[in-house]
Amino acid sequence: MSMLNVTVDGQATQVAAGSAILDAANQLGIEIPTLCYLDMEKKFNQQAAACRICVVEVENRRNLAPACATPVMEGMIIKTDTERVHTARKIVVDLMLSDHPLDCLTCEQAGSCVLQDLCYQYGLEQTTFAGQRNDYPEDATNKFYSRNLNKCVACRRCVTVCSNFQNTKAIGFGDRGFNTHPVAPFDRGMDESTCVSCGNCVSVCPTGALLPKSKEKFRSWEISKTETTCSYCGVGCQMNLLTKGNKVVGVEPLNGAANDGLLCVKGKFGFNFINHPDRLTTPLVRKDGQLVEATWDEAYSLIADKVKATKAEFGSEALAGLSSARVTNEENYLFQKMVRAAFGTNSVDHCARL
Amino acid sequence: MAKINTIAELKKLREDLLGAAQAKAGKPLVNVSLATCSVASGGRDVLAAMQAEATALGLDVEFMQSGCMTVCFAEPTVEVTLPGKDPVTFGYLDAEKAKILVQKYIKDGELIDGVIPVGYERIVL
Amino acid sequence: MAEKKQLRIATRNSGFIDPENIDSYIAAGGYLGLAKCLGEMTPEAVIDLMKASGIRGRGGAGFPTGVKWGFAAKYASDTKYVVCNADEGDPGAFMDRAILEGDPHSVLEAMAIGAYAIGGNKGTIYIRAEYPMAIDRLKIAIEQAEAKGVIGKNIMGSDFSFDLDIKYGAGAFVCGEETALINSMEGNRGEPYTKPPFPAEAGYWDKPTIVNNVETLASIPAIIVKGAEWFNGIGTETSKGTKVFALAGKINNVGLIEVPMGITLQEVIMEVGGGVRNGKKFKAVQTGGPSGGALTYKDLDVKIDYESLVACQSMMGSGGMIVMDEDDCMVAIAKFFVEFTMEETCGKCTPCRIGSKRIYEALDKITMGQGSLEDIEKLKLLSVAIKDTALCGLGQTMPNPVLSTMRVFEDEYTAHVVDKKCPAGVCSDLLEFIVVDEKCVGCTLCARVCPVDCIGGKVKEVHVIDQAACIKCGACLDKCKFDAIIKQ
Amino acid sequence: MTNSINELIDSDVIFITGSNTTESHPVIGAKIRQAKKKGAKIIVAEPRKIDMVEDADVFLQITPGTNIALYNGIMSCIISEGLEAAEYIKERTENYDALVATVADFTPEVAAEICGIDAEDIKTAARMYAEGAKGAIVYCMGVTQHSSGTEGVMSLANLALLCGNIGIESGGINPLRGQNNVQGACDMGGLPGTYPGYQKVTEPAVKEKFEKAWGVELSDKVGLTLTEIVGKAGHGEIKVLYIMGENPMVSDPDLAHVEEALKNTEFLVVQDIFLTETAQLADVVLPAATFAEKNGTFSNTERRVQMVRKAIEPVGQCKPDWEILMDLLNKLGIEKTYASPEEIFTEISSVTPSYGGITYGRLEELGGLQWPCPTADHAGTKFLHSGKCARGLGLFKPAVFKPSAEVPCADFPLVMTTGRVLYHYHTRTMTGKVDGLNAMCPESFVEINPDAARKLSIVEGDKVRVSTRRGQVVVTAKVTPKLKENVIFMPFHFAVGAANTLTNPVLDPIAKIPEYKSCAAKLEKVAWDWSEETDQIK
Repeated sequence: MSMLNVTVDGQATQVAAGSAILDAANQLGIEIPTLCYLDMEKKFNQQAAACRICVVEVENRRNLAPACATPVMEGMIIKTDTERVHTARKIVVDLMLSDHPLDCLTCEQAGSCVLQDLCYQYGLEQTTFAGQRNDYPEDATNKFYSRNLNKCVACRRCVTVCSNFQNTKAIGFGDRGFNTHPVAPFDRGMDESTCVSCGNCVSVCPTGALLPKSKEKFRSWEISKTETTCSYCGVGCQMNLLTKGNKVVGVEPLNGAANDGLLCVKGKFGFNFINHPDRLTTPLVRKDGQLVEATWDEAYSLIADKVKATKAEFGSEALAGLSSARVTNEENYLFQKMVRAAFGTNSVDHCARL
Repeated sequence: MAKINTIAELKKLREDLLGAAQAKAGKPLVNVSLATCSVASGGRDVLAAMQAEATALGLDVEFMQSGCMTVCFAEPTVEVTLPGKDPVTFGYLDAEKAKILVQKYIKDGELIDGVIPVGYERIVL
Repeated sequence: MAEKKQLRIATRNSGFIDPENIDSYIAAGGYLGLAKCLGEMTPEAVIDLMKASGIRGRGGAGFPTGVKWGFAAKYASDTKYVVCNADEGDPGAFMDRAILEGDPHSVLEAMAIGAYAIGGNKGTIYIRAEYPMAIDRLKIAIEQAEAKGVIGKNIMGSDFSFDLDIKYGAGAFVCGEETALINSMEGNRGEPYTKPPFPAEAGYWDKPTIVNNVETLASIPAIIVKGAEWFNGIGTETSKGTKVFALAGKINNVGLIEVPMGITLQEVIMEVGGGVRNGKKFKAVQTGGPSGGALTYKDLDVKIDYESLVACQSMMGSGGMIVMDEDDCMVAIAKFFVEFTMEETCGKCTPCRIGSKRIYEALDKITMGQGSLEDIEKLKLLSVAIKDTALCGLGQTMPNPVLSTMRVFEDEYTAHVVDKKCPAGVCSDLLEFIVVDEKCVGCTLCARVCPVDCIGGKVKEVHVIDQAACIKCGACLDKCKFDAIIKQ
Repeated sequence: MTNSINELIDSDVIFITGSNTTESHPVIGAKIRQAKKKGAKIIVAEPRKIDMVEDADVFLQITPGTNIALYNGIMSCIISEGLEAAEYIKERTENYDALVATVADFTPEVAAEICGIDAEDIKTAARMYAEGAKGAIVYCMGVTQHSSGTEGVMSLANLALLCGNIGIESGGINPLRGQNNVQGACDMGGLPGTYPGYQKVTEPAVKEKFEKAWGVELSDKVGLTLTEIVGKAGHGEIKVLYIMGENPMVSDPDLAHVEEALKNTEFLVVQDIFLTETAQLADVVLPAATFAEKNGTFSNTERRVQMVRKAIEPVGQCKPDWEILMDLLNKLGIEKTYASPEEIFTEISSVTPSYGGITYGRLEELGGLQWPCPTADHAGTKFLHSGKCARGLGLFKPAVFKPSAEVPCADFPLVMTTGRVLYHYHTRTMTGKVDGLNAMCPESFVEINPDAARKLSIVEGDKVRVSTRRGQVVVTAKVTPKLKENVIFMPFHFAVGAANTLTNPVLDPIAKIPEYKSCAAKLEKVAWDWSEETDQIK
């Protein structure tokens, strides 16, 4: 791959041809703010380049260039930290803020809202462009997430992920000009669209416009994140479990090798079973036909005694075990080890066939 | 419509067409501007009126329609070429004035009001 | 119009030939350009000729056409497209429509030439559906051209084939932007995407595509036939050939003109255009459409070419020229044009979507007398930022009406915010209708027409207008027979 | 999968058969659609007009149970038109002549007749698959869950070999594993005939290795399969049955029989996270931790081993399954203890060659590794059989079409098939506890073609009784043109209105997979009040 020489803020570097200015800056550890930029897009020229927060100065270019979607060229001289850039970015944030409610105190997204971060970065407590604001009714017709377009900054990430990656194409953009906003067909509720509730739009939304319908109230800074593998189908999607205290309160996709930032409805929203009140919490043993609570020791002894007795009386082939396609490799390993080594039989199977 | 199969045929066709036009040059040619704007301002009425008047007067006039003559301020406009004379463009017409145009200029060569001076040079290929 | 200031190249046939008869076009030298290309020139030679002619895109941006073709020729592809941009959207501009209605074959011929030059064989005309007559005549032209074999398979016995179709736009201004146009042609929402890659590399259906404006195309057969040097000899150093303008507004000779580049504004307005209507004083002319800018009475000596117009905060655009006289308020004019772009922006990028709204709101505030000097400063800052950050040409030029009017008429802005007056007497919120005591005879006519009954006074006594209640409708002014009511 | 999920995006042609990908493996469905966008051709062979059909260039709406006829028809067309990869066949395969002989009679016309489709469509599909330079086959339970399931898979392998698609990037045959760690459960020896890493229990050297590693004597006799275990439990031959994280009371065929069997088991231990239908029959129930409450690894459908990490403490007295199993092993005299799953994994790597080079350290660093990964410096295997097949030459194993064990008859005139819905997962142990998912799909149903419905006076939402030779259930009718007139479909997730009350327990003789995907059924409209008796009917 051919390499190109570029200079960013006075630092010379080499980047691969086909890289965007943003890549060159990142390579040098120079931070450029982004909002609409979707790192799922493998081709930079598919970026929406709509928010214009990542604009930078490029020598000999008339206007500012979006760093996320402008390919580097040989000898390009880029400046990311000039008065002109700073002013332009601040005005862009200011404009976004001018069509956005100032309800950060109660907004679920507070703390993980890109617009909020940008306002902080550029020192905007409130907009200097007071004017008309869009006013849309909230759409709560989807069972898993709600949509509040008043908080939408029209970055298009939701539409891009739905159309280019999930490929459900449930949403697009409606209206023009100041009223441009994401819509389900005919601007009806999400429930009347082809939406499959994968929630990938929710995951990529930079503001509080798309929020999971959560049972738990939490602020983003109360959350711990744990990288793990989804426990539903065999795709092996990588995701973060969001936990507050000892409760799983949300899921966000990761760029795993198999899922590349996507999840499905079950992976994204199907986590409430974990802390469900119906969970088994103690061992149960059957006494007089009824299952009653018992201690681990009781349960273990009962099983061990029965296994030993049966083995002694009927031989190992009277014992069998069904392992599980649901538990870990380590557990499957121990299970078959138990059946083979302790029960003494190879009668171990699981539901691979079902 | 016969297909043009070679470049030579195209050139030949052009010669033939120019010849045919030459042959028609013996009678008055009326070119009525009929673009959207001309039609909107009454160009079709003007054409109809002129055709009717020419028929009524028993004049042998060749009519053609063309597109925009670019003088919107004077629509409807008509360009009249009398045999042996330079074309003259008349503007600000209506059905009534069009009749007069036939009666006076086409029949008798007598200019009427509304002549649009030619303010351009035109490239001819 | 004593002198012949106009030179008709793009409009050479419009008004002279029968657009519904291909023979009429052929008699006027039609398809000779294509024949010359096919018979005597390699595709490279055609591109070289185009480059040498110096012709630049007439749709607005002024990109050299030959260079654009050269790019598209460079990329290897099984399919390449020639697209005719007939999505004329500037209010008051209609030169494309005139050409399509008066000389459709010249566009078809040029598209075939373009396809030959870039190594393509498909063409599409993207035309707004609001042009039914142009569409009809294009359809007839395509039908006849196919029947004659000047488009289609193996044109005039050569190896070159070229097919054409028509796609209809729904009248979105932004679809005149080439990437938005391509999106629209593909059935997507008509909004631009970021360049590069340019359409010449990956355009319509991701294939190399050249998008040329109607007027550009209409000039091309003439350039081919008459040669690069002939065309190159017309115009200025950087801007060659002629430009068609649509004169509109307060000018005597409303209509299309085609003038050589480099002509002065003075010549266009006063000579070709016949001067300002009703003997009023010329104040400014909006060029470049709603996102262009105003050239003013101070710019009368400016030579019209691409660079000079940009230097005046305006642009060539597609060629609309809207003339304003002393009765026009420049703030109101800027507001009018910004309102248009505000309505027409696709809403994709932040600066254009929200910025246009905020500019409009600020201008509206100023015209209502509620603005401050600070607002004017903010307006400037915002305008500059939008030009710097917007995604496409529409957004980048949208603040031009503000910046260009401020350039010369900042005093008018100041008058609106400081004196709360509209010097041109246009902004109704800043007007007062006043009875001139000396002239009023107390006829009561004004009081009787006043829709809000805010004029008091007895018969034969001087009347008085209650300013607090007046809605500035002007009915009293029109009614008064004694010129006793004035607005100021 | 022989290949990796993301390789699909660069395939030229993807043949999807027996997989409702967008509902069962939604993210892979999305990837296939990305491939479509990049220009891949899509062929879908399915009894139902599933969502993926929208993206299909060819849709072959076959009757359930006719897969092999279709594949043979496709191969016959490819061979007769000379579209096979002759060079590849010569160099990398054997037994080709047998394949040619077997499929010779199976012209597209013959196949079309059996499958209930148009012969021209078979030809189009055949050409499309053969002409794509990189052709991937994606399949799922729609292929395997038949009495001839193994032959169905072999038949697909024949097709892939025929066109040189094994051992190339973006090609291959790619079964989509239904459960998060079904791959791992197999890899780890959760099978009666193999130790971890598919090492045969009958192999003396293997047995010796494990005896040494575990310090006990082991059996060299292949054990019983799940269906056999359940069968023997019912007859009292299995006295102690230990079930971990499975719910055969919903998932197994012929549920009435399963229930009887489990009730007959003398001592039943169930280890699960909820009191499932199966756990309710147990003598001892052990509360296990969910995936969020423990560490470990899962192996996904593309053989990628990835980390599972503990996010919260186990609720109540729950324990991770590995802890429970370790405790029991200790109680049963296997003294070894493990401080963490990582220590177990180290033991796994030491006895499992294909996992030999995988460590927690590498997984943390790389995010995942695809086995085979025999050594610590091995980068893992993106696609299998590169250069040559694992066994040397790719073996053509021709398969002859056999009808399903049960075909429609006068009493049971319809073909019933089963499958998943997007909003549920297996026996709903987890998804049944999520309100939104339940709201999207609250109850069992049967899909029926509009013409068939009209003849039976059934309208959308009617309660209908579905019966087979095994039993009957009353469920809600969904009238949909997705199905052909003689086919009905039921989701298998529900315990109430359970599809598996009806399914045929007949097994594929080789893989012992029940024939879930095809049995003969009957449909009747029932009066509304029957709905209350659904449970009793079950």
